Amino acid sequence: MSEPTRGLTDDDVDQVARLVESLDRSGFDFLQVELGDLRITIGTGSPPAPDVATPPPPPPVVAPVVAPAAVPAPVPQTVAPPPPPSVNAGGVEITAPTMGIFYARPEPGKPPFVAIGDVVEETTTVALVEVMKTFHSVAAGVRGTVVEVCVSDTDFVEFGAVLMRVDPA
Amino acid sequence: MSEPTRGLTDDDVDQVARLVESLDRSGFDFLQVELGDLRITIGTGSPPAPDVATPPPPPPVVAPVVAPAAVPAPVPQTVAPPPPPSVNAGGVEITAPTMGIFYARPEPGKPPFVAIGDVVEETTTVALVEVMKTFHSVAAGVRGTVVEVCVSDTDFVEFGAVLMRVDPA
Amino acid sequence: MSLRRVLIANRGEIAVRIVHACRELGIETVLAVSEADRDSLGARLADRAVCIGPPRAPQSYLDIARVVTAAVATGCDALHPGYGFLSESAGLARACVEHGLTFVGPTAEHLRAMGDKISARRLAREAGVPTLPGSEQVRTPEEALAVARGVGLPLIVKASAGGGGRGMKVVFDAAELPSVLTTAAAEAAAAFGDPTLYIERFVRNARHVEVQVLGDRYGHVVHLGERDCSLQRRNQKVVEEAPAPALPAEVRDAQHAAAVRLAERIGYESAGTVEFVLDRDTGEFFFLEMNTRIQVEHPVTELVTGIDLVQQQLRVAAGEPLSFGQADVVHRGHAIECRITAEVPSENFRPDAGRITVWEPPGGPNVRLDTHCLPGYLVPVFYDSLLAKLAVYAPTRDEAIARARSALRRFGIEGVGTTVGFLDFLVGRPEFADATMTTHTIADVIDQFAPADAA
Amino acid sequence: MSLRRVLIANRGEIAVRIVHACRELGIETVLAVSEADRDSLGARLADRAVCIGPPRAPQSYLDIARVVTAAVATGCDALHPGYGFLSESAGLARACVEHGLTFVGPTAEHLRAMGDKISARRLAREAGVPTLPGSEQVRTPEEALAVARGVGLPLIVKASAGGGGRGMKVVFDAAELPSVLTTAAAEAAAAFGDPTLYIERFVRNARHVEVQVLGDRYGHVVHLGERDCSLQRRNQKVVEEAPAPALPAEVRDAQHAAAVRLAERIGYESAGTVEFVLDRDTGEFFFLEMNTRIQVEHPVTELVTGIDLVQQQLRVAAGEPLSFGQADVVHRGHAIECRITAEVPSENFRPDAGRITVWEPPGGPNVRLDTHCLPGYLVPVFYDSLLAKLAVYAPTRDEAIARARSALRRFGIEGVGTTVGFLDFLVGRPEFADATMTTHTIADVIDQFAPADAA
Repeated sequence: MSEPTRGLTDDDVDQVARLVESLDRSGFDFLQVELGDLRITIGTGSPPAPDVATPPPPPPVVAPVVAPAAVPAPVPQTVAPPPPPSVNAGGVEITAPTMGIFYARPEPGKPPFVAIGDVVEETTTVALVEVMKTFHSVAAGVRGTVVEVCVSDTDFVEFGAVLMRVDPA
Repeated sequence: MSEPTRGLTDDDVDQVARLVESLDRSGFDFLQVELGDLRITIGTGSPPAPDVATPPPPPPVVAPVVAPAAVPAPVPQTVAPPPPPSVNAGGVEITAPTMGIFYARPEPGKPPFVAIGDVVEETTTVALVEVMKTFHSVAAGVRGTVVEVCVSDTDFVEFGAVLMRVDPA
Repeated sequence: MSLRRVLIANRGEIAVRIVHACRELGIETVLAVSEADRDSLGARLADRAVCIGPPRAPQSYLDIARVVTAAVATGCDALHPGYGFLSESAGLARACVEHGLTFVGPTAEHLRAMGDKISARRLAREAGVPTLPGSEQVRTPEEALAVARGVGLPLIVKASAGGGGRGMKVVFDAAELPSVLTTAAAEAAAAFGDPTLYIERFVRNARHVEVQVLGDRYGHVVHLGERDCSLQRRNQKVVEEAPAPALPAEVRDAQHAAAVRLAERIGYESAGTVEFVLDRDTGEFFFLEMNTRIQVEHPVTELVTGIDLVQQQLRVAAGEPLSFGQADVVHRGHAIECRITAEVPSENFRPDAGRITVWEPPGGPNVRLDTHCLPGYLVPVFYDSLLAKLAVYAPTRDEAIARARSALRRFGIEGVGTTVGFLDFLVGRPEFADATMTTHTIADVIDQFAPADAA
Repeated sequence: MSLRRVLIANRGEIAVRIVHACRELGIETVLAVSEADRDSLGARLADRAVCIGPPRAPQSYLDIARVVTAAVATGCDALHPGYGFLSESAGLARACVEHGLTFVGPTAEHLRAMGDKISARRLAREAGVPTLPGSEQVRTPEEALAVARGVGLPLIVKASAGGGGRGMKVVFDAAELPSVLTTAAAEAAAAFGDPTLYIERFVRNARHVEVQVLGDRYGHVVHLGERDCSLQRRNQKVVEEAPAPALPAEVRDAQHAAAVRLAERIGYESAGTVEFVLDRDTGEFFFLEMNTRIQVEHPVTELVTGIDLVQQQLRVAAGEPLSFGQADVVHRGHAIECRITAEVPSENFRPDAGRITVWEPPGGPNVRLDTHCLPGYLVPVFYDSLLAKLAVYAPTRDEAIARARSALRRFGIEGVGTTVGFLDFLVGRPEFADATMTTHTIADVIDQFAPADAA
């Protein structure tokens, strides 16, 4: 997913995101930046005619906002359908299917559902998210190896927040 | 200006964002910047075709606003210092040293001070501008040939309005 | 002010309005946003925004569990529901209490009692407020026909769980009654989860006049005068004004007194509105329903009284007694509000969405704009089409009309279709100028509106 | 409205204010701009802007010939001078009449009579309005010493052509009088082209209270209540409010009556302000001067009366009689205005210029902002440093103070230094809270202001 020279770093993505926001605040339809071998195109509607050899622009990324929360006892009750996995710099993201309280473990004192380095299948439950005593189990949605857990146990997560990243098999 | 491979720095993004904002505040539809290997395009609607050798779009010109006015008899009274001549696409501009009523002739029925094709010296009086019975004579401020008279006799001209253009000798 | 941090469970202009009210009182704000509203003006103005779900309201703005969880998780001590969405949900008010949150509104019991329109009619009658001739719950065609004989025709069949103009059917011929009853019950069950119906006399030539009340938890109730909201399209208010023009003083006073009587009798707390229908042919007025929340049209009352209703809601919710009495309420001048929506009048008011490319509101003092729009704002497809409320104030009604029309004509909006030109047409109608408008005026004159003429 | 097109001979926030007033009345606007103001907000909002000269005011905003020529050449039928610049120029008013233009203000004779402060004192006395013990023109040190013996010390030497706090010197010791007289005359000659001086008693502990009047050409005069403008820095108003707090009813009534008496006696037309000094030690009040134009601080009066003063000026100038009488003026609530200037409090209020990079005004109803600033606006070096007038309304003075402070704290401005933090400090002072402020309060407390503490 990245060429020999260098990939998109976090900083690159931040910068692109800032450009996206800048364009979004403006009344314009598109923005193109070319700098050396870097070329960025952002826009509305159909993308501008690809000049010569333009790679597709990277999708803008919105980072999750995470905050601490109160800790009720987790009692799994319902199963949410797994969100469609999205590929990103750091692997495939597993995002919160609902806003709520993130639980890394099935019960206090038990080991977590998954840890970094664990191999998961699409249907592996990797966490729970609770909304007022209703628990949504989060399936990995992808096969691969967990490379990052982005949220701490019992954190409050917003809808769509990135919970984990998986290096797909 | 840039080494072979580099990403977008904070400064780069700041600069582009400023361009977006600047264009957004303006009345224009697009902006292109090319500098060495840097190329920036911002715009509305479909982006301009990436012509290889397009001359830059002509800068929009704000034409002086001209309106009819009452016509008192011109009686020269004072002499304004000639404004500094400024060079433009169409030659050196002679601008109004004051807002007022433009007179191309010393008196009604007399021939105009100058006509297209006339040769003028720095000190040649080319017109009068009247503000409530006070007349300011306008000196050419440049040697050359009058190529355009931009204002009609007895037009109201704003301060700084372009009155004539002179092809400098 | 004992409230420290308020979760705002709403969006659009009212979210912005509540943020301003809170900030002035030194209260922090957390705005619950759907994914579609992450970058909204309200989200930028609030101290914090939390994304509670996807764009569709049932999974975000209408989900009690998510809203309450967001409030608790972000350390809020209170929740303001705005209008619409969950604002009149007794379930939300109860959930707030259970989770130690102050609900900025009346009690769950008030919400329940007034949300059930049959119960509301009963309470009004008990408070000596005139109600329309009509029924309790109607179950069978036979019952309905018996009621029709007493009430007379035309009549109106209403869903008890409806309100705000929704779930109503007018019947002109008794023969239609059985079939109307069947479809109305089915629709009410589908829309509100409750098929219960009742019947009222239908007033042909009606004005909609409503009285703003404000109560605290210590039993004090004041009214802040009335509003006329007769200009409605399909039972939705379009133009509102305060005070109601050409209202005989005794009718005005009687309406104020009736509204206060009802609020006092039930110990009403927070801002509320008692709605009346005024029969133009007889001069009688009757209770319609009580809205137990801040109203969309509250700015006109604020403009003519100078009292900030949203701040009063917050103060009352914080347990403060009202700081003023009835005699302290000074009514001055006239205010008119126009609801600017993203609808295309020339295409039968089709809701429009898309990016607002030009947004140039009229300026000047005495022109108040409540909005969440900005140049470049993307109007989402998921919610109602209200873009802005343009409210003007002037010493007299004629001046207010002139000011409203001038402001509408100076309003530059491009990118989405809007009702600005239609509102100018409406406010310029002779029926409005001479204050003879009824709730069917818009339907009567709408064909005369030529959108092409609008600027 | 018989006026069709008005030339606005001013700039900044008041130009914007006048554009709004005209547009609401259906009057076209032409804004006369200097080269520095070509791209100003006023220029954008007006129907047309004409560049009348270079940035320096003597060749643009202060040039009667250019202003009148611009009005005639653009087909205007009237001219509004705003405040400052040529607003009180009898010469401009006369030139307008000569060129068939309606001057939006009083007659040249009113401007002349009140512009000459010795003449103004005389007119006030003749109208039975109390004036300070003092003199007619003082020519020699001997005359001045004789006056000093009658008036007592301290006294104040004033330029008859001055006004608005300019051209004044306080004398505490009679021995200083001769030299003060010499320098004051020289300074008056230099500043106003007229060395004429007069003497008045100096009030040590003074409040500045002024009464807004409005007259038409048919002899009707009403007052719109008073304003307190005691918070002044170097004789320039900084914070103004309406009504004046803690004023005994009989003093308030007497001031209103005196102002109306003076305006009626001279047949005053248009908006005007009669300024009084109120002696805190004795409770007496005395005439100071009459301002024959719209005042900077007019918004506070508009907020508490609901009357648009600039529109009233235009109506009166168009020959309309006042549409309301004294009994129709309803005073409600309290308003406070803070003048936000581009000055650096920590550097002895050095005026600042440059580009405003961040401009985020506080929002919400009851917060009125009169301004010509926008994000990206370049504050020119050529004019006064007023950026915006932040005016708030609330039912009570305490609430207005809280609202003003909240609004100031929410005001985000970057790029130039401003007085926002200083204003918050001032409005938060106990002298202001308990309404014991005098015209020397700012001087007394300014050292306690720590700019670093300001947000």
